[in-house]
Amino acid sequence: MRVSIQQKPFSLTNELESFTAANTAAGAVVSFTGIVRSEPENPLEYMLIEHYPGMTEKTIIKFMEKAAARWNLKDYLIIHRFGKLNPGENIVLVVTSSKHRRDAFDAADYLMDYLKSRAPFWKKEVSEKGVGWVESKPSDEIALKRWK
Amino acid sequence: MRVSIQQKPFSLTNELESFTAANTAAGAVVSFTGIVRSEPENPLEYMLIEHYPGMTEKTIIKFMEKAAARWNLKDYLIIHRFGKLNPGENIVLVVTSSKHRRDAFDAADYLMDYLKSRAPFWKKEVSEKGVGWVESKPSDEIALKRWK
Amino acid sequence: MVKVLYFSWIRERIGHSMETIETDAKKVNDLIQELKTKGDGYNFAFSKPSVICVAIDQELGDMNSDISKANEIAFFPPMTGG
Amino acid sequence: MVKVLYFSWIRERIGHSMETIETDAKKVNDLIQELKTKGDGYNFAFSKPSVICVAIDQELGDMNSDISKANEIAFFPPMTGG
Repeated sequence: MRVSIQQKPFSLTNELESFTAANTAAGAVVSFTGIVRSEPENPLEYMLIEHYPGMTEKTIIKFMEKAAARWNLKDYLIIHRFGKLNPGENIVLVVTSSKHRRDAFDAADYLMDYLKSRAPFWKKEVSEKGVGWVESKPSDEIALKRWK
Repeated sequence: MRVSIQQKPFSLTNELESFTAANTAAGAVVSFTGIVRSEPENPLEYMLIEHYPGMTEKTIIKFMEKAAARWNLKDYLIIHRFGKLNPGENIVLVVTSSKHRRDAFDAADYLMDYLKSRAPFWKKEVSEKGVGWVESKPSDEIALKRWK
Repeated sequence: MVKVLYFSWIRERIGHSMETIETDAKKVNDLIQELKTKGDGYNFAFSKPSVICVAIDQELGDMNSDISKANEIAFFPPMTGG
Repeated sequence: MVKVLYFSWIRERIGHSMETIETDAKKVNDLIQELKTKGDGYNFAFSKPSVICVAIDQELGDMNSDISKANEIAFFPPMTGG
């Protein structure tokens, strides 16, 4: 049950290795990894992620507590990076484990929806065409409604 | 885009490592791992998984094609084991990658629902209390209805 | 001549996993009735038709599926993969 | 005395990320009106209230939230994490 808001890169496989080593009794493990994308039509140089220290951790712990109250989870892990990230680097990792696959899937899905639009992170993209803040998408607000 | 029906154990982290190395352009990677559980109230000695060689591969490839037609996927991987498995060993791995998280989540979820009740595998549990075939659950049939 | 396969507890009740039989059955259900005359194990295996699944040439079918051109028919309980 | 934080393009338009101000504003909206008098950067930053989010002591609030007991108020555009 770990939350890490960090600047330094993380390895999906190392994180999953320690997670699964600590979760031998779970029947189902779901992981979501978000990666910095670069579109061929507008190659990204890098991404800058700003966040609100203090509120970020608080908010994420609140989502986790809600997830733990709603689903039967054995364990969960959230890592979210900030700072400068290059294309191909991992931004976010959510891992959930449960006795049953439905709980593990839904909790990971829920946590990602909340991280997307309710955790205080802001992404800025730097590409050849210019510099711009990523705009929030209406589809992300619609996604949140599924959990009401 | 790989399907492997195999007797030998696999490492979640090794599989994910090669998968993500080949998928640097995807924004979202979802993995599901199913693990042999042992309940404290009835400790499992081992599990035996029987399958229908030929039909298994054919069926899984059909699900994958359906998933690829329905969602915008960059890549996917399915590993399912058969034979004798000890508690804590991995049974199944589904990994999907996409530009967007919704597609990756839904495709992995869909593939797992189909593997559970439409791929020709049968599980037998051997515990101190006896030997028994795992029964299919009505909840798994209900889960399938979500994808109609 | 058709190849008939059995899996899981159907295989265990019948006592073997595969056989080749001569049949004029047109539908899955006809074949099951024929098989049931072959002995107690078969009778026991097919005693609850509602829990019997069938694949014809490796495609899922049902009790009314046509088997007159089938090469391979498999009987098994509901699948429990994943 | 209240600490006011700015993030993302709101921070960029205002030109700094934090300041401590003296205010009698009771509601978030009153504070925004006050801030808008502080210069062009502020005016530009708060020109579209519909895209401004606010947190009072690190909890999400809205334009009508009470800030009379707040220690820390943060303004930012919709979040884009994950």
